[in-house]
Amino acid sequence: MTEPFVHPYIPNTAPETRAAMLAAVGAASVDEFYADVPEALRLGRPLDLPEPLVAEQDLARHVTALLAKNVSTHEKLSFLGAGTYHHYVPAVVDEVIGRSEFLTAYAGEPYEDHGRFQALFQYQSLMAELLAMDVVNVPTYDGFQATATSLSMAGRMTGRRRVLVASDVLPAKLSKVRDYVRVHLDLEFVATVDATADVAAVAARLGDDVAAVWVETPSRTGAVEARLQELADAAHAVGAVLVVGTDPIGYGVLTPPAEQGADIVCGDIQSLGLHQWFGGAHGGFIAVHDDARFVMEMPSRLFGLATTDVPGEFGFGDVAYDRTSFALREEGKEWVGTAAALWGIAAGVYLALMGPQGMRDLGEVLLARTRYAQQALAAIPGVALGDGALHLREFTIDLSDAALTAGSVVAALRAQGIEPGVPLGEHELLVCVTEMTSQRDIDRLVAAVGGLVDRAGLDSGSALVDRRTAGLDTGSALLDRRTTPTSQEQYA
Amino acid sequence: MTEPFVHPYIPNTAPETRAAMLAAVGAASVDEFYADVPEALRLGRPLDLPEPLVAEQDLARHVTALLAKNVSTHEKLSFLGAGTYHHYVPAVVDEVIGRSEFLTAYAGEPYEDHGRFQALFQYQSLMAELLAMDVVNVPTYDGFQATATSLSMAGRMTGRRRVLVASDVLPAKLSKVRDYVRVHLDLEFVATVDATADVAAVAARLGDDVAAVWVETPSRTGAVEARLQELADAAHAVGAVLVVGTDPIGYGVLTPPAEQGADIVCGDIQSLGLHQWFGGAHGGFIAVHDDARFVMEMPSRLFGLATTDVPGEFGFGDVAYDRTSFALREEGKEWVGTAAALWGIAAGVYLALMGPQGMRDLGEVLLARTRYAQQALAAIPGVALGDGALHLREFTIDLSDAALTAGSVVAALRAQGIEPGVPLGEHELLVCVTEMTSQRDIDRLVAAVGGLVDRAGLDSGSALVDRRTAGLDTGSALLDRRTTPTSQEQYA
Amino acid sequence: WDEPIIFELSTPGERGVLVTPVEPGVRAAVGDVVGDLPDGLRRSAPPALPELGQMRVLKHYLRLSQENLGADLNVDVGQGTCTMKYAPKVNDQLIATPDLTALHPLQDPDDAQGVLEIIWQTERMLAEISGMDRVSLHTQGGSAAIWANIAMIRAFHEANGEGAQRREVITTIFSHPSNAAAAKAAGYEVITLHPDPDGYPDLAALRAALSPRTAAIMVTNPEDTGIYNPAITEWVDAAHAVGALASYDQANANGILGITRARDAGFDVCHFNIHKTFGTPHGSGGPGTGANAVSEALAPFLPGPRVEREGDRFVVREAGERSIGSVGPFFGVVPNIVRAYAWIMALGAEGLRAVAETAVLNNNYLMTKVLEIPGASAPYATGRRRIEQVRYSWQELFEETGITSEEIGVRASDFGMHYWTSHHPYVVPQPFTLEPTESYSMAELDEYAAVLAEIAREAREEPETVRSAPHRQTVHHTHHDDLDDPERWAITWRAYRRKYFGAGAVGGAGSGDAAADEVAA
Amino acid sequence: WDEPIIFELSTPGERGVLVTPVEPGVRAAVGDVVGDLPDGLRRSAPPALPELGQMRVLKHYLRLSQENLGADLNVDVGQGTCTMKYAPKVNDQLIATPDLTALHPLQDPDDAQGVLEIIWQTERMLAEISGMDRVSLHTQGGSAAIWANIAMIRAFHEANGEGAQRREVITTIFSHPSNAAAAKAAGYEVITLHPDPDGYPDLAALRAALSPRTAAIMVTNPEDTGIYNPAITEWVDAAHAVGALASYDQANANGILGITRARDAGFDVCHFNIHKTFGTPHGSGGPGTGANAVSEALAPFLPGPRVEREGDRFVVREAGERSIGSVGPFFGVVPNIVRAYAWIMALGAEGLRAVAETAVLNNNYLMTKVLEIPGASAPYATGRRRIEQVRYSWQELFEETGITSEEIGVRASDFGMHYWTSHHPYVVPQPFTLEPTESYSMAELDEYAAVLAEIAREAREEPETVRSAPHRQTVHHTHHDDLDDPERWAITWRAYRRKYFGAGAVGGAGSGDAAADEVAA
Repeated sequence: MTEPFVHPYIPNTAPETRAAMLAAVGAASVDEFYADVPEALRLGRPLDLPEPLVAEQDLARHVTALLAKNVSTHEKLSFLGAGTYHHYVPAVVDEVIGRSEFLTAYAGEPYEDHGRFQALFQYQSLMAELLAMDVVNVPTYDGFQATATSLSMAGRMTGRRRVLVASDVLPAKLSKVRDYVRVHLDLEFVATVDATADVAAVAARLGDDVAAVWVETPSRTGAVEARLQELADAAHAVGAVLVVGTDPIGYGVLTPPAEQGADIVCGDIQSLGLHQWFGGAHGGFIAVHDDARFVMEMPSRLFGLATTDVPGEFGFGDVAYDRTSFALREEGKEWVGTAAALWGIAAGVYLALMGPQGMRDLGEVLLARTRYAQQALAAIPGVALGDGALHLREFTIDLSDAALTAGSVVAALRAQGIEPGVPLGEHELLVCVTEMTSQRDIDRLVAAVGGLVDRAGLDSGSALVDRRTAGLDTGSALLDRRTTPTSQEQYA
Repeated sequence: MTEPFVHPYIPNTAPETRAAMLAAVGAASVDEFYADVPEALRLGRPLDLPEPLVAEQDLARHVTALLAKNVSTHEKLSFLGAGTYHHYVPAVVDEVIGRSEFLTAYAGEPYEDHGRFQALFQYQSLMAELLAMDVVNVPTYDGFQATATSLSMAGRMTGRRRVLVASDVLPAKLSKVRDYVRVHLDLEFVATVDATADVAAVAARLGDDVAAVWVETPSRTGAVEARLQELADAAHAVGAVLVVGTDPIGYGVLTPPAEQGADIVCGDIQSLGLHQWFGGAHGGFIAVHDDARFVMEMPSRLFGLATTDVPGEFGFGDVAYDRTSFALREEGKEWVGTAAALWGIAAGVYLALMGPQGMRDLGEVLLARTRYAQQALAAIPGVALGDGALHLREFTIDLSDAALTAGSVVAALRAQGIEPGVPLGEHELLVCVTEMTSQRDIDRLVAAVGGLVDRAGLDSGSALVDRRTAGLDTGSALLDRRTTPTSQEQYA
Repeated sequence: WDEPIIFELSTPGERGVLVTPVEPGVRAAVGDVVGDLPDGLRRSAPPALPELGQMRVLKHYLRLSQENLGADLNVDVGQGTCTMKYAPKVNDQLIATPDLTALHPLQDPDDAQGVLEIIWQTERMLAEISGMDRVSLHTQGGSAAIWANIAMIRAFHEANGEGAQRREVITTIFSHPSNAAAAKAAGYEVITLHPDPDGYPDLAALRAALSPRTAAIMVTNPEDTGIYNPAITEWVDAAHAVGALASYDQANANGILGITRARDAGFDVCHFNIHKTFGTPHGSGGPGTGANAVSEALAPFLPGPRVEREGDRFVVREAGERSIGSVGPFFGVVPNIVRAYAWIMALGAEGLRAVAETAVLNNNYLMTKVLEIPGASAPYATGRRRIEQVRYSWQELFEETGITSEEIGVRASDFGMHYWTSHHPYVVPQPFTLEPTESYSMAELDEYAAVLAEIAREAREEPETVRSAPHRQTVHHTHHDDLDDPERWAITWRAYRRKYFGAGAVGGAGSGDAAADEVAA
Repeated sequence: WDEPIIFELSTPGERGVLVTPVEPGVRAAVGDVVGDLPDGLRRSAPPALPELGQMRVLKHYLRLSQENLGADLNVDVGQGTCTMKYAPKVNDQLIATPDLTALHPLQDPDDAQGVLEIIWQTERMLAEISGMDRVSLHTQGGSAAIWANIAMIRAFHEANGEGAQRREVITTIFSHPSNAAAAKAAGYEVITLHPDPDGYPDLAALRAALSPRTAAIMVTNPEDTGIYNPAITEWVDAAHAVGALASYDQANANGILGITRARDAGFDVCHFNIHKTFGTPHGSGGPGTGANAVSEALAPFLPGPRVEREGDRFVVREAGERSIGSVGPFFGVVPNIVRAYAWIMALGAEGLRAVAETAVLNNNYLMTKVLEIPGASAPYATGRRRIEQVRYSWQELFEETGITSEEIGVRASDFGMHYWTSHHPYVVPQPFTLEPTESYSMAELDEYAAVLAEIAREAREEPETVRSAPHRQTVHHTHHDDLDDPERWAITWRAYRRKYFGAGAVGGAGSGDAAADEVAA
């Protein structure tokens, strides 16, 4: 630190400049500017903060040393998913979003920020192709928010309160959605069968008071919903909206929900070119058909093409800006603010690099590796798959017959440098593979789990329990206390 | 790999495009383009190279894993210098030279590459202030080349062959310089006294056949030359040129050689904002006064200010372009080609960030830490400083009285995670400290060396040897066989 | 550059990046997984994404970047309320380590001690800065933090059995509109107060509006006018007197860091926009990060999961029974949290105070310069100092020349400067809001004021120059009328092609073919 | 932007970055080290470096960057002979790890196994690509590698006792000028051969020039005309017949990778420009990297230190007795070596061949397009294919319009394209050299050709537009006459101020004061 205090981030701490500026405004000291802050509210002492590291080299050494305490998935073999996924991020993606021009821009107008408008319009357009839908928003915060907003849109459009939740939903996502919509909507849970929607049960509970049917595909356990069109038809028959929460990663090979009747498709773009970032890099998309009834309910910004004074030139601007809370405050649809634009640019670059063939190849690798991991793990005596559905990227294994708890497997494998997955129940483990998980990596997991099973068998014999009921339910209750679908808090 | 072979780096491997282009030029296959390559010279088989990693994710995993085998100076405590130094690189430096516009440009003209011309003109200008000289080149390869060229310039200007080497020179640098100049110049070594020039001995050997006196400050051992002006006066008295090789890092506090009579000042810019890069990031500067006799002997490009059609506007261009080998081939001065421009831009950004006060503060830290390390190490019984000169950043310690070889100290301390320095002789160790080496780091080294000394004392008693002769000479011979100043290979 | 839309650059067969192949061993075990997909689940036509080589994608986006005006490039004082300050490059560099980018949030907490410590420490530092007891960094932006404020308030009243009774939220017109919008989204009726004639928040109006129906007051201070409410304690006390909570939108905290604190004025809950006040880059519109700071009474309602310290270790605890739950995935926008930590650590207490003091010095200096421009004015609180920003008006200039603030903003872009025009509601006529923060030098502020003065001169002497701007941008005057017409708006390339050329009405093949056509043409 | 010279932006007292303070413990031990400096060693006035806050430095250089045309941004086929290809971003990202940037070359080799393996492997791969036995990656650019070639040749002849006898080096006029320059610097007399009327290297001329005085032939193939010397084996044999060595400048290797190899034609030594052929970025003019590949006979003369493999470990060996020693510090330009390794590994044998084939396809395609432009021609070897580049001529256009190639090059910059004009010696009149490499798509080559066609049209129809270019650049037509006059050239800001304003004739204070004056003004 220098005396007087001069800091590289604050040029006008230079003493001569500070004096000149005070003179120019006719103030004796900066204290004058705080005339309106009552004396009683003045802090009157320095903030009690750690000693600063004003020299950049000292700051860098400190922060680097702190972060070096982490042990990342480069060093540990990870089969963790559950909302944040380890996909490869092409270098060009990081290069583009690291550009000062994108990284440090904010809310400029279409002229000086033409590049930002075009990049985000392209993001919308590229996502639209992947999803086969005509309207995609500038990203909102994350898939949680996108889903909460999508359901809210359905509520506003239909004027109804009931929402049928047809899939297994990530508990944290459910937590967010419920607290967000509970004033306006009532969530009702329809238990899944073999990990996907019980279409008959959903149909049975549909009525003209249902705002939306909410499907997640892949679901919390990675199960791909096979009967989306039937759900759509049933929902539409009573005027309800089919809201599909999804991860777009598979749509190079899988039929997009829009082609199976979905009205609103929403989810997260973290898989499309964003690092894991300890779960701190998510963006939410909401896609709808080009139907003003839907579009006008979207709270996010939508960038659109416009003509200019030069024939043939594309300009950009906000579509239906007056929808937004910028314009309407509490009369607007929810709100709009700083959200996740940079991640949208990243996802756009990702899709442009991947192209149709890249997304197809990726989808195939994911399906193949998922299936391979399922087969190899299920081949271990005492290990079974949690269900018979088609899975993409994630699936569960049931360890009941191996007399192993999911927690004990996690603890044992962590000691071997492996994060084998996320426990969902006492004996149920959610395993995730991506294109970053090679055959050799999977084989390593299988060998490690196999080793545990052998040892468990030796230690305890086999204490057989019903592997599909007790374990699962206990576990869910254990982990997701606040989100189990038993009590519907309602707001009077 | 895809079939047919399509690669992201080679757009026209797309089959349709390739076919269309062949059709457009009227060729049946690419083979036609090689009509002039005799059949006997065709390889006729695929190159025998490792299986490629065409998927970027596979390449990244492979290279990252290879580099992760390295254990860097972030993890080891390093007192290594000897030509490559561990200084802090401000983040803005890396940001600027990482910009695609600078990183991937090359040889554009002053219009479309205005930024490059200005950035390098500024580098020249910033270095010029630090060195207090009016002319600085666009960087050449490294300090080795800069020194070799500076001596060659002196030879061309004077038409003489003798060069008096008044300082201790880094062996590798001497190796380069000697092989480079030996056709035109004869190097004669004048032994140093207490690590700096023996001014009387140099003066005694001066004559009107001497092209240059070559001084290094800081020298190979980090000694700062205190009698530069006397050397300059003596050289100038016989019409010889004073060439000073230096590291510019200290000139925030030290008098620059130009103010002590130096005619050509040269050296390396690695210390100014470049990472260590395993010794792979060096750039050479040559600075002279604004005297056409000197300037016209410089082989490098020199960017200069020029007026434009707009009054008050600065343009840029090559000064005296027709000096260069681009224009004159073998009639030019040595040659010019791709050298180290990006590192010059980096050094310019570094100096702009540091400013006068930053360079002063840095110089002070370096002097203080050097002195502190010298004192603390010399306080260990049996450890002595190699000489009594003023040192900047590097100095030697003599371990003879501690009955330790430099090599054994290195081996022992490496096992403790410390690189204590570079052995110069059997008992002589070259130790380097920078602003990255904190007091605590130095104390750790001192404690470790002290521990070795204690143990050595216990193990062997004290086998005293003359600590300033035998050890030193043996060591030099050992390490620098090809560069000892005994035989002057001359070219007939 | 006049860079085409990326679909126009597509060439069949080109590849931008390749995916790792399925290993033969996997292939042998699983067979043709795509072919084996059940009917209806296998995509019939590939998505019509463009096909480009890697360098062309890079070049495209680099060129687009050069058509953008980042805060690093201009004197970005025109985005008032947005606190466009220097986001230090060292922080971007520090977070780029795989030790952070490749960390999964569900890894063993023992393998995440570094990031957990940073989250915990940042919360503690923000607690000290706000005077509050507990802090959460979960939210993803300022408005999301406002949402969390009202969600906690709602949960608090519900926990006290007053959920049904307290149905109103009071805010002011110069508080950020998200306070009103979030309260509405949470089910509240919103009462908006206008200032007194001097522009100060109207305490009498507040007292009139407060009642046992009030759930909370949600106010910004200083407001977007740069005016600090000197009666803020009385506002909070009045709210408390009727059993309401007081929520402080600290989006405009940049001028008061280390000067005064939310809790000291009695607030129960407040939030910071980390991406504004604490120096993280704005990312073309996010990700941001919000911090919610609360009193002990509200602590149980904070979002989860929480990072807690146990001895020398940091552990993760699921949120408690009364928590509002997850407001987003995991721990919040981690890259920004680490940046904010580094920013605070680079400055310390003395530095934060220098930030605040310099921000207000810069603002009052710029105000002096701007008010010297004929036609510019600063409504309200005439002659008084402002904190960190000022909402100005071009009303006088407009009356004289007919040139609007929006037109001046567009023209400013020709000088490499700009200001944003979103100042809804237009209470101040022809508004523009300048917030110079602490990051700009005196010379840069002079330069900005000189640009405005020059445009004001043009407005008088050559108004057509202003009206027909921009003149030096990639694009030209853009027709925004299409954008409000559902029949004509084009939110994606596929919609554009369908609506304007009838291509690819359903499915993906249409625009891909079209792109191919253009290349072939 | 019209960004000032950085000295003009200086404001006294501002700081860009701070240095770590001297610890109290160190201070107590050493006292005032600056004050204690001996007389004459303490600098009297601080260097007149500018004083700027960090963001202003950043902004300045970002703006300068935007005034630059990197290969990533344009269709960079105009820098013929320079092989401007795509330098993959992933390679820049991979080398940025502290595992490489923070590695010291004198660390324990056990702590450098990764980088040593990469150096060794890259040498082996280049040995296979060239057919040679041993490779060194020490040199810092193409010309440096040429220097190493001649230095090894010199050492070889000296070792054989023929140093005094062999005093001549033979090269061709279309080989890179550094072959002549480096030979001269090494003390040789240089004989330069001109091509036969068809532009092919003249074997008869070579035979006439060869003698026992010849140390080496140093030739490029294909030459800078893009013409491959079909008699290359005869050239090498003829050199060998008189005891001379044959040195192959492979700067133009991009079109023949995997097609034909240096050793197979009998060469003793060759070099590659790694930054050209192997995809490392050009860095605004370096750092480059050269590879020297030699036959077993020349291996002892390679520079040192050498990386060698012992079992599974990689070790460092000092160069042997006959080595030319160090040509630069340590192991060469390590960041580029790692990039080149990654580039080769991304492509493999099939990929390298695709590089070569596509480069020649692109070149012959572009030649077809260019030769359709009236006024453009490709001298020599009329009607024949070229390898990877073509030296064209605007002579016909010049005769018709008076517009020079240099003027056309400047005008091209207005279209975001350019070509460089250094084609000394001007054997081809009004030359321009285009080398499209493998990196550009057909559409981009069409675009480039269309720009040239448009300028040729302008040259005929509105020549003043071309003559007065540039029109769309930051700077305008620049007067280069000052730059050749020692009284007026200004190579640094301090020299400029001294010569034009008499400021700061000696020492540093002058321009600093001047900068301060400007800010105060």
